[in-house]
Amino acid sequence: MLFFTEIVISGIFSGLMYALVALGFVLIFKASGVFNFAQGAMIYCAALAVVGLIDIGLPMWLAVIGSFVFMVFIGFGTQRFMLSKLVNQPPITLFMATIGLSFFLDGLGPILFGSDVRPINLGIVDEPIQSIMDNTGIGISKFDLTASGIIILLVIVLTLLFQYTKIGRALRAVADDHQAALSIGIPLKNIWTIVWCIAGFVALIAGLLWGSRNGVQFALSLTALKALPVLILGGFTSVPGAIIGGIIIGVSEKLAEIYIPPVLQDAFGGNFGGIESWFAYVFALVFLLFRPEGLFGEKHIDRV
Amino acid sequence: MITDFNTETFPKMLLRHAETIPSRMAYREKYLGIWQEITWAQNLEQVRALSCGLSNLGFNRGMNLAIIGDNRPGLYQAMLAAQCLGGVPVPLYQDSVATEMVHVLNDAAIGFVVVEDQEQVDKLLEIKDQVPTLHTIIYQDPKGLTDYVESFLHSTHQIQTAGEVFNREHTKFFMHEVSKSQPTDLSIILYTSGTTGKPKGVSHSHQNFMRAGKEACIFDNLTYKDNILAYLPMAWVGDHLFSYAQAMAAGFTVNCPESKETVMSDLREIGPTYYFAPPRVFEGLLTQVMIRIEDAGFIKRKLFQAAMNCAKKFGTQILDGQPVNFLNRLVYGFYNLTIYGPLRNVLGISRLRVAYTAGEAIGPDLFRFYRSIGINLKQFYGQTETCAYVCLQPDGHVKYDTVGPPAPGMEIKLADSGEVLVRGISVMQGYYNRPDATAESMDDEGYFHTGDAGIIDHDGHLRIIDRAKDVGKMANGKLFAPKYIENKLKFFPFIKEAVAFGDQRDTVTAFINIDFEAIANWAERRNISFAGYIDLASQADVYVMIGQCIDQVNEDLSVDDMLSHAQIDRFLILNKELDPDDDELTRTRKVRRGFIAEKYGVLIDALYAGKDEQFIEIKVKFEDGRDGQISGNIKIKNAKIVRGSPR
Amino acid sequence: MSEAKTVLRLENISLSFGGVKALTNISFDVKEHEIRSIIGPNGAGKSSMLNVINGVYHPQQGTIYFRDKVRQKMDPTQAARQGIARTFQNIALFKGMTVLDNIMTGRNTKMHSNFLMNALWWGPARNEEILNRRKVEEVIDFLEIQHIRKTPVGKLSYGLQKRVELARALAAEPSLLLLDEPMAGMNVEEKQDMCRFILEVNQQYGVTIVLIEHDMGVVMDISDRVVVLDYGKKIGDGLPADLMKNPDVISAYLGTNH
Amino acid sequence: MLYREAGQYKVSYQSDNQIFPILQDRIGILIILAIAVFAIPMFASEYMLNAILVPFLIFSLATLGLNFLTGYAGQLSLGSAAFMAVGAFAAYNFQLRIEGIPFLISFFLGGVCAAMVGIAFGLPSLRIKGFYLAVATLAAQFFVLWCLTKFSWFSNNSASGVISAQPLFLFGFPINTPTTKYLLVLAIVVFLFWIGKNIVRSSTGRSWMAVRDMDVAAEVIGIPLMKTKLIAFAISSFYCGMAGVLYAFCYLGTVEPDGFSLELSFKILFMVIIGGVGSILGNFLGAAFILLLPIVLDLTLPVISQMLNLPISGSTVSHIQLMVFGALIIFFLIVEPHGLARLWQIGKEKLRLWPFPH
Repeated sequence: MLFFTEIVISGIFSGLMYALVALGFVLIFKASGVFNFAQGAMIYCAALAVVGLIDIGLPMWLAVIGSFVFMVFIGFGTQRFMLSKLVNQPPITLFMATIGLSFFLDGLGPILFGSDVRPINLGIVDEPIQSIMDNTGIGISKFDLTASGIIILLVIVLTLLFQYTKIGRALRAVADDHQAALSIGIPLKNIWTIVWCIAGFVALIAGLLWGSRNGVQFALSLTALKALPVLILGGFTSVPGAIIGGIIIGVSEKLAEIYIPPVLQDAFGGNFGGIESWFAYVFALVFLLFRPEGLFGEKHIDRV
Repeated sequence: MITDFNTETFPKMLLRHAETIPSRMAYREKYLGIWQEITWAQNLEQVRALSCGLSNLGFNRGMNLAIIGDNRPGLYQAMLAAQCLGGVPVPLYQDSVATEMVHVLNDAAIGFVVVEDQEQVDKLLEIKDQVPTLHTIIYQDPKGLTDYVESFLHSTHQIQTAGEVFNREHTKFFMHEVSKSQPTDLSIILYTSGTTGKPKGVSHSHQNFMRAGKEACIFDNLTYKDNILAYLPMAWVGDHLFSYAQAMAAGFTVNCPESKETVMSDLREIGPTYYFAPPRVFEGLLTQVMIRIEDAGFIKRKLFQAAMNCAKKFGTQILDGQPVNFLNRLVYGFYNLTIYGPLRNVLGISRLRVAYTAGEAIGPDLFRFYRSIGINLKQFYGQTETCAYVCLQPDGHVKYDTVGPPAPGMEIKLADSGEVLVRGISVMQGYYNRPDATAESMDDEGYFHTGDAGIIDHDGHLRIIDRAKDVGKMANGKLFAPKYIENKLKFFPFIKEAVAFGDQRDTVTAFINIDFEAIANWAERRNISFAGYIDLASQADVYVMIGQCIDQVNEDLSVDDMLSHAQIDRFLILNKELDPDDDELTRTRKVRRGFIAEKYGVLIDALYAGKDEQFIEIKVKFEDGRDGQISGNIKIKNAKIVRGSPR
Repeated sequence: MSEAKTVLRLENISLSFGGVKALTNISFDVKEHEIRSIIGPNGAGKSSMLNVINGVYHPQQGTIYFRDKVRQKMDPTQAARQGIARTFQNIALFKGMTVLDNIMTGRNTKMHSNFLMNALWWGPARNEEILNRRKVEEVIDFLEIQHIRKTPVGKLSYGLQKRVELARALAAEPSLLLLDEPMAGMNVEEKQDMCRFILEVNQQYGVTIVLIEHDMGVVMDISDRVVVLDYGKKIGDGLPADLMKNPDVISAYLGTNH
Repeated sequence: MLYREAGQYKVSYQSDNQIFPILQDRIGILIILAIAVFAIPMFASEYMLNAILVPFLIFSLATLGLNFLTGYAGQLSLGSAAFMAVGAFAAYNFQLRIEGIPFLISFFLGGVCAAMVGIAFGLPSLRIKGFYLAVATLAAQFFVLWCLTKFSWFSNNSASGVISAQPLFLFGFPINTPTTKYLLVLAIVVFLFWIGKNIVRSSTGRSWMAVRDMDVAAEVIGIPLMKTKLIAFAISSFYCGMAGVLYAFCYLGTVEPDGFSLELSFKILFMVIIGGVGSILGNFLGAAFILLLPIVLDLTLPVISQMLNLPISGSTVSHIQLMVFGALIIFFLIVEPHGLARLWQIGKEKLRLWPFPH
């Protein structure tokens, strides 16, 4: 039982990490309807930028700022050279374009900041918190806790930003209806650029956390794909959806990893580890069969 | 060789082809997206069925069968069927409105009509009670006719099925009828649009057209292997000679386009080896070419121009087999590979062996263009009364300003008035029901008076200058040939029609009709903005440009000792296109000078009164048949008279 | 008309999208061989009506009798197989294909060779292809669009596209044809042609037609009976002439800009 | 300019429907085939055959597979490589476990297995569209590879699922030299392309395009969406499967599941995009382009770096490749969404209308 709880908790934590990545997708999708496949690559780049800048002797805080600037550049570049040239294209085309973008970034990052694996040290140790350990016997990593703290904080900040700032309102207007937004004089292009920058920022945070957890390496770019099933559960447009979807995926994945292999082993013999590599996707796939519109998305009727 | 044609008639020709070249194609029609083919053998069967069916309905020897519709194998077969029964087909212009048909139908006492489709049927129903003799209408295409209840309506299909039955019961009947046909029997009545008065029926015997056809085929050695595209009105003598008489004579394949819109692409698909088109078609084609090339890239344009210059220099010589040095031949060969060849191909005329043009005179530049890119384009001369067979330009001896020497079996001479007189195998039997008119135009030596004024040059080529009756005298008694001037004007791509006046006057003046497409394009390239035809026609720049054309014509005239005195003094540009629907042109687009002179009297007066502007109101008929009015001020300008030194 | 038998009968049909009522218990019938028009101001639910008839939308209430059989919940494909074809208000051609291919798709319900035969271009498959091509060519000939046969539909004028769409519908040899504003945005000439075609389809081939059209002149000319909708409710039904007198109709429809 | 079409009229629907209606095209294709069958085996070097031509043909096939699904039926998939893997491993097992089965048959069965897996993962496409579907296909990508790695039965208990293809004999004649392998691949690929062309020009292909262009309209005119999409998935996966089989048996010889990574799937997707969505010819162009680009880069980059005398490591080269790929995709999507095939088509039109521009 205790073991189970521990798994669940760790599941929640990793789920929050996924959610963080998913958040980046959601922001961009909400505002511009672009499904940004490159989010993972952006995380990778952001993290690389940080370590790269540290390597050349900058202090952490400066490196982070530098990295953010870099992400802003990418945001502008994407808007200026890619999206602005693809307006009124079918979404699938934009999607494929972002695949191209992710390749571009996966190449660009290492060239600028070196490709060898390096850790990020946030100065938070990854060890269980004694007090809890003593009382309940459940090991909760300080790192995980702080990380989740940061994530939740970020979510709250973003929500507030969306709710109460001028930009936020503009963003929501755009998300609801592009034409309408245009008609009331909201400059879409700028909005989109801003969104990309915010997404870049989220990516940066994610990069820092993931990076300091398992070191900055190309794998980041792929692991980030896990955010996709999360999105399918949570729906592409809802921030809370992203969080909840993330947690569901995280937990179920961990549980599957623990409880399925033994079963298979008994059945076929041999080692059946590494279920995480696919579980999330298959889970999402099955889920889709029953609820195509996701947990929170609403059904839409196509008019004829 | 020629002699044994005397025994020939079209029905017998049909039998011969069905026997000698049964599996060659007689007809090819684009229908339902593919070219449906009819072999000579099938042709015989279908014609037999049709004629049996017709005689079933009571059509027999001596009757006339009206035929109305676009060029369709079925309609050509109807002609044959009628002839097999000893009847006479009478093709009508399919685009003429119902009321125009009444006269012809009555004049030829038509009882049976074969039409293409609903459109024609509706016309006939509209006028049926004005044509008492009319009692049977047979249609090819049942589309839209299924709920027509009239008892006198039959589909070709019904007729043919009935005919097959009849044929099975009376196996001898058909052959017997055919064997009765004599070369001297009437084979066709073609109604001349006639520049004045009601159309007259020109009746020809089998041997008239048969011989004309044969001789023409031999002249250009056409065989059953050749292909022609039949797209001009069946009622027009040209089509009857080319697509019927010659096709029957040589047994070559007649290809019928899918619809009006597709003629050009169908032309390209078929790639005929033998082709006829009136000058305006060639003109339109050339204009298109030039416009399309305008949009081409710089290099391509330059290449094209270079190619055209080369063609101008050597093209015609090479075509006429005159000596051209090797290097130039090489250059020409190169362009032939890169420009002429592709161009001919894209236009669909790459497989042409012979192409003819006639009707109105063709511009030398236009004529040269086609010959210089390797198309053996030639002119002939003839009219309905002569099966369109009087003069032919022989290969290698093509002069631009003549229509060539008399064709085999024909002789010509000039009357003192300069009128061209014709005698020979193709001269008609007479005007149908019009002995008076016949007497007028045929003298007792058997010469037909063409009504054209011409000159025969030193090596026997005929050169037409005008309609004889239009050749007038100017106040100073000198010769005035309006048509000649008008043609010179029309040779400019910008001028579509022109009417010259000067008879009994001391100066020559002209109406000009601009070619909207060409000038619109010209204007756009100089970004001159305009609102439409009327506006464009009144533009100052357009006047200037047309003025230059006219000066050019005067230039040419000035060197011609016969005509140098008849230069254009003043001109104006009409604000409306001359139009057959307004009776200003004939259906074959000949100018009705008298009618125009009347209708636009005020303008003529203004021209000679020396005014430089004149208001006028004109009645017009719109495409949808409604009447309307155009009114406006028309500017009048002076032209340069060249006091050139007559050679 | 009266003795002609009923092809389609709708009884108190109601349709709503997430609370928004598009149609409120509408009933009317369509008889064999007639031209039945549905008119009404924009947003009156005309198109929804058609969508209900050919199964794109499923009404929450009401029953549909097609050829005297109560129709269960069905999808458009089944409707097509039962001989219901239609055109759309804003053209729904397949932009990536030529005119010919577009019309060929209309024959789909008539083509039965499976993809394996197609793959090998086997006898039956090829013959079927040719057979149906011929049918399609007849439609092309009927609608006089030979000259654009091989043109990609994207390149065509609006009027021609409408005509091609009609062609695609006709290719299916339907017994019931639903036309959603077939003349919208056409010039006089094109309209005349379209009218001619519709009438011929109706008279020559005895196809029953349900027509939505804004041009009152056309509607009054060619339709046998007319239904008038307004805000998803039926406010009139009968012969064109009678409707002209109906006050509701006049106020709701004829009174307004049309 | 080379085209001379006047006089090429069609008297039957067959001749109007044929794959190459224009005479000059028919001649051209015959010449190309002649070169491929006779000239190349005679003159091409071993490297040329092994490292360029064979993979080129194989990838063209895989690309065609994905093109059916994405280009013709409009369903995006990121799992092509997985289906290749299924094909390869299935064929391997048929060879392994069925005594004396002709390899062509096990090849075919390999494709069939891929098709069945394809259908399974295609099912969601009935309810979801666009990138939802793309994500769903990722499931196939990861799940299939995992199964192949973990269930050692598939790889006959070899470590980490590596399999080495059995030697091939055609009527007792061994297919082991580069030339024979090339000819085998060529034969299969040409045949399958012929089949493919037939499918897309038949009612099946038209239904696909109809669904792609406007699924609602397609449904209304009686095209069953489910059937159409599933057939698309089946055929698409079959082609990818066949490509996988050849990849294993005629190209690498030894393969492991991880060889069919997401990378590979993307590579194929890129071939489709750059070659031309919804085109048959495009698959060859795309495959050639994507295969040759790295080779060109490998050759040119060092030279360039020398000239600019800034040294670049091997890893940098590969990273530059990534960037170039990415940039190219974006470039094509912006400038010519229909890829090289469209460029070729435009050029051809110009030739047909020469000397006119349009």
